Amino acid sequence: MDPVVLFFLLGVVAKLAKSDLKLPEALYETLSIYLLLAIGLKGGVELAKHPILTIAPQAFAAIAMGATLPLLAYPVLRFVGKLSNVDSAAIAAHYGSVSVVTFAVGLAFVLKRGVAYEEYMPLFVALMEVPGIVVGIVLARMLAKRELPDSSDSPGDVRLGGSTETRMGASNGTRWRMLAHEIFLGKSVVLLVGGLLIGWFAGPQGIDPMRGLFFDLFKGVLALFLLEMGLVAAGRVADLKRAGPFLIVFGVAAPMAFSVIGATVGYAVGLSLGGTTLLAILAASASYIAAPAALRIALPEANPSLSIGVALGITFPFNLTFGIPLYFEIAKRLHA
Amino acid sequence: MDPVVLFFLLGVVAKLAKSDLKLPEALYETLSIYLLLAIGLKGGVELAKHPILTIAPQAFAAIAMGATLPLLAYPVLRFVGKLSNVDSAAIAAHYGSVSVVTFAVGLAFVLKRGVAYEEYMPLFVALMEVPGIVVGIVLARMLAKRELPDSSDSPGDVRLGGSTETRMGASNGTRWRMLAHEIFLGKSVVLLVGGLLIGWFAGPQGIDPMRGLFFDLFKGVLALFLLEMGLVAAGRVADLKRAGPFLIVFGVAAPMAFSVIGATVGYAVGLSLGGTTLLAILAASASYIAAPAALRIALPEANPSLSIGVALGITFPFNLTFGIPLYFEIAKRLHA
Amino acid sequence: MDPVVLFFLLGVVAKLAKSDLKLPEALYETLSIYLLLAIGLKGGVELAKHPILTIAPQAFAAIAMGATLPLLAYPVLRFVGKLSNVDSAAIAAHYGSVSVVTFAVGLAFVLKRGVAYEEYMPLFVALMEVPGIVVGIVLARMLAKRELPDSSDSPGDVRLGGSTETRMGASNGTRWRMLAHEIFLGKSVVLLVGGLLIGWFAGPQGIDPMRGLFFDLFKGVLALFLLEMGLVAAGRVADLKRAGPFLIVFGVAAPMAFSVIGATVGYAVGLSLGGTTLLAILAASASYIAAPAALRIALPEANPSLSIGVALGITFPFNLTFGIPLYFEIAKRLHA
Amino acid sequence: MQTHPKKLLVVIGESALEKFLVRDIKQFGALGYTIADVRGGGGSGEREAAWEGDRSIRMEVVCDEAIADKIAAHILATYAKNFSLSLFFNDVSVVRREKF
Amino acid sequence: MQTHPKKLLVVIGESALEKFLVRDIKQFGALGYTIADVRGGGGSGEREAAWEGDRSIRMEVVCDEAIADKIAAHILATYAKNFSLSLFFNDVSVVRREKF
Amino acid sequence: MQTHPKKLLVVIGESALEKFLVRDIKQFGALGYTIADVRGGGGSGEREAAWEGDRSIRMEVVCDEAIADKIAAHILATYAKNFSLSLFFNDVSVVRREKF
Ligand SMILES: Nc1ncnc2c1ncn2[C@@H]1O[C@H](COP(=O)(O)O)[C@@H](O)[C@H]1O
Ligand SMILES: Nc1ncnc2c1ncn2[C@@H]1O[C@H](COP(=O)(O)O)[C@@H](O)[C@H]1O
Ligand SMILES: Nc1ncnc2c1ncn2[C@@H]1O[C@H](COP(=O)(O)O)[C@@H](O)[C@H]1O
Ligand code: NA
Ligand code: NA
Ligand code: NA
Repeated sequence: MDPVVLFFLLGVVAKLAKSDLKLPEALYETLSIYLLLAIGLKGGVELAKHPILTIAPQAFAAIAMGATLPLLAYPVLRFVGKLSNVDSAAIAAHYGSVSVVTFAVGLAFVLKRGVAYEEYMPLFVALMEVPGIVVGIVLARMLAKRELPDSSDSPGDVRLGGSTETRMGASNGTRWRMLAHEIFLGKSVVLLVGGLLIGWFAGPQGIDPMRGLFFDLFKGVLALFLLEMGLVAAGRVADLKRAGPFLIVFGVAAPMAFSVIGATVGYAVGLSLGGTTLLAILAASASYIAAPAALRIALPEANPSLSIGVALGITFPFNLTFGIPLYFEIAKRLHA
Repeated sequence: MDPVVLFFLLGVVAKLAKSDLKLPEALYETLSIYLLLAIGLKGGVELAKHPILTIAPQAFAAIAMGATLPLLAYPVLRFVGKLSNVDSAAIAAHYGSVSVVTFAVGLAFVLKRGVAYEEYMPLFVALMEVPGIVVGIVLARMLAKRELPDSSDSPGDVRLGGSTETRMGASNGTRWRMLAHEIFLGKSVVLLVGGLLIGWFAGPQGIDPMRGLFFDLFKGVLALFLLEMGLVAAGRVADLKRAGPFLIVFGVAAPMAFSVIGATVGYAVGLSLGGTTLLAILAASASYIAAPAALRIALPEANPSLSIGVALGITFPFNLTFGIPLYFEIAKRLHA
Repeated sequence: MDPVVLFFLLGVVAKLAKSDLKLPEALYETLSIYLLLAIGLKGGVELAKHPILTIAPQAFAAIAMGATLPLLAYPVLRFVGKLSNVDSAAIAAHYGSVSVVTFAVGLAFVLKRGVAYEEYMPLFVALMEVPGIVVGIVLARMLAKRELPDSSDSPGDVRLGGSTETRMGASNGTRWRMLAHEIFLGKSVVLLVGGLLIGWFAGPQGIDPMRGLFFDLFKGVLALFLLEMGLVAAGRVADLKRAGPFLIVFGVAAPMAFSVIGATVGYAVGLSLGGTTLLAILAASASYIAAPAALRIALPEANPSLSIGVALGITFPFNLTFGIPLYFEIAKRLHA
Repeated sequence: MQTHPKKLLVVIGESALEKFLVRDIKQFGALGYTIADVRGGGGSGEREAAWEGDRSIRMEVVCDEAIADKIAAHILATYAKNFSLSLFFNDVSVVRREKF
Repeated sequence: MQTHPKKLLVVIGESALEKFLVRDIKQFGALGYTIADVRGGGGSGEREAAWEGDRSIRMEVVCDEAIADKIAAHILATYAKNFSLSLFFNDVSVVRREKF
Repeated sequence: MQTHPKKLLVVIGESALEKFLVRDIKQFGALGYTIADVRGGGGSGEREAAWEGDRSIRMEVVCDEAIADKIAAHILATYAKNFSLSLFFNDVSVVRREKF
């Protein structure tokens, strides 16, 4: 297990033992801004070295996969888990999107083992943040229609905010615009994409004088952030107890299943062993920055403690500890 | 263009696109504390290597220039721009003082090109922060007298807070003391001068164990701070639209004119090509930390959105993008 | 004097001159979290290299010393200083515990002189945080009994919160549990011990990728933190003026006396010159993070401005400037 | 001092609501607002401000009673079902009545 | 708008008290609370929030008058002697009375 | 519980005013104050606390009506023209009347 994971455990233990340890909010925000920017820069610098044409089909596959995963998760949540339509869609959206920090820990894992990987992989983080969220929302709205046949709207008309015109105080058109805004201009997408573009324009030499901050400190900052995530994740356990055993099982089974899909897609589009592992990790990870923020606005009827509870309380720690080495094994089998 | 400027652009674009991206206040403050201290330390370490007697005349010239620039700016603002007496004086004060971050970007520019410069230049940043502000305030007060001939005060008596004894709830003597306090004990002067003195006393070997923080991270921290400044500067554009075209032109013309003065003075007092460029940059830059804070107290009648709007919304981005390379060219001509 | 101390002086001067300089609260917290974790990690990494059996007797001696020092301090405070029972006990507890930052400055001192030391010394910081505090509290409670013979409690029954059942709104049993919680799960113990364990498990290679953050920046972060401590310490001077000359003398005499004890114990248990110096420093230092937090809950009747005033306003600066070199001399005599 | 009665409406809720609340109170004619970052607890559990989704804000609006009523009704109808949210009214008096 | 009178109890004090105050108000039956970090000054001097021991919080509890009274009495009896602490009451009105 | 009526004066304005306001309220005889960092908007535009000049504070003073009136009059006369500033009064009741 990578030592950064020990910081996560420290956070979990401290929280469960009801320690007063608390990281200041501003530090939490600073660390997450740093990680997003640094990952973006790292990918951007590498992007400069590769022809876009090689990357394009891989990128397309990653986007398509992000958009497909929620479609697989939804029926399980809805019909096996008996969750409501919106809750199923919201959780599906989290799993369609990705966790930047899980990716970062995966990167550390791959680097430590000296496994070669496509160094532009951070690009895929940026690309896979959004599609899953959008699909989850559309799913919720389309299927809500079917469940409310008495609604005056035409069935094909996907609407945000459900049947009330004034939901969130805005008409439907405005709602979609607000949502697009929330998703594409949210902190994480702006910083990831911004970092990518800056890294791309500036290139390795341009970024070099900044590596003291953005690259040399990366692992330490990741450790600190995981300490904080441990505190937060342990605080979500109570939510999960209330939610019952299904979600707990889902939180372990879904990433395992999705990692197989991710690894298969990665292998199919020609990624190296490291790249395949990382794509498996992305598929297996569940968003807890971009998705919660967007869904709170887009699907306010969804209970955030369910989606965050399972994504942060189960899947995140599972991926950190058992998942990542497992996905590496899966990738190895494929590449064997 | 230096890649740090790309961070500024990212901030501007994010703000104009109404992204939710926001750096926590505590981070903004931390970054500015860091930059001030680091620049001070850098200068102080170098100061230890040079005889004070060589530097003294150059330092005197820098102070004199800082005190003179507002006298040039004021009539333009007052009679061409038709701004009020206090607004003219307040804006003039901003341009008499200097921008630490513009200097830092200039330093990066000079370093990148491998141009030699007087490494004690940060001393001049500290020296030039204050004089322009003081002259601006005195100007406002002296000329306010002339415009209010019915005032009971003797004409030569420069008063703070105008004609009301209770302005800001203090007598005139107290006001001057408060103001001196605000200017000389403001955050930026204390950190710059404190850093200089510590660097000077400790010398290169003393500071060496701290270079991991104060020197190696410098460029990265500057990049992050510029991201924040981009967000802030873009937020000032609305103020400027209200202020009309004169200030926009002033925000570009003044730094260009002042850079010529700065470069000429630098050349005259025997600075190297890099030093001349940096003095031109200091002359061209407008303060947005020390000056706004001091003037809010000293000239509360001045509209801060005008002075900050032009300094941060026009001059700062202009200097970052076109100004610095231009001033380098000017310095090169002089040294040719 | 180590240059980091100059940052402390800058803070003191800035505060006494009533400068507006203020570090954001979140930065203060971040820096202290960093220092605690980094010191823990440093010690843990070294711990991995040494057999526990060598260290055990030394560790036991350090704990015993931490528990004994308050017993020496209390009678002086109570009978010479004429302070109340709780105030005497509270101050004694601060001096029984240790100051992490004083230790860090001592470490820098020892490293700078290239003096060998037991690199697992940070372990002793963690071990010595708690015993002094516990002894101080027990002292206050036991001796309070004697002074209140009319109390209905049996004399041997040490009670928290004095004679009122509802003090701090909890029964005595609950109070002890709350207190144990406050002491053992307070921020500083959790981070120090957590860092130690992580460093120990991960070992040097495991921590290596994080040294950019936790080790290379250490000295610079310490400098920044000392700047903040200077601001805080100077703000405590007013408290001390009110408290009178006894405490001021105590604040200098106690660390000198305790350093002799610390050095003697260190020498006796076979520590090297550096280790002896560091143990003397630990003995001489007074806690101002863990102790104040725990005592505010455990001995709310104690006046915190006395204990913090003397610990932070007198002993801390004394140790930083004159104490540490003096304790080094003492250690040298012993090892001569 | 000559003062004028106004209503103070205090809304405490998830910080995700901030921009919607600001937009809403302006739409209903309030002339200003003040927001502080807070933490707390209530019917929907503890909100400790430990991470993004766990933050709360406290918004204060001084305005005419009629406007305060409309704002409160709108907020309750629009957000109360799906968001952690509390609100209450208070009687205050102001000097410069035209400002509020 | 149909509203119901409630009491708002505001407690300002050392942040070391936070967890005790939260525990207490729940024990006395209050259903929620809101806390902000503040600085200030009063009978026990200036508290500038410069470091741990110097921080203050402002806690707000909306509840029935009887509960507010009991909480206030308890807080004054338990903490006021040894801690920097102020409290005051305010009359507020709420819409959803069952929430408070 | 035996309580005593007092006035609560709330002043919201630019944080550059903080030290002046603290000095003023003491001069007029108030015995304490509490300050929180806030953001907001009003007649002089949005103040988002994004940088130094853009920060606002909310100051709360509990005191006798006469003192509150004097403070308010002074603040309005001294700062209101040139600074972003709002203030309002509220009726509160306190237990320990001598503290305020
Ligand atoms: N009785 C109350 N007094 C003060 N604040 C409250 C109260 N109830 C709820 N709140 C605040 O309003 C937020 C949302 O309330 P709720 O939806 O009831 O959880 C809580 O997180 C508290 O900050
Ligand atoms: N008159 C007052 N008005 C507003 N806040 C006060 C007042 N008195 C005290 N406070 C606040 O309550 C805290 C503790 O009060 P004290 O114990 O009197 O020092 C202070 O630090 C202030 O934040
Ligand atoms: N009606 C209002 N309700 C609550 N706060 C207000 C109101 N008007 C102004 N404020 C606050 O007072 C500050 C200064 O007001 P102004 O000078 O009107 O811009 C604003 O930035 C707000 O924080
Ligand atoms: Na995923
Ligand atoms: Na200038
Ligand atoms: Na000690």
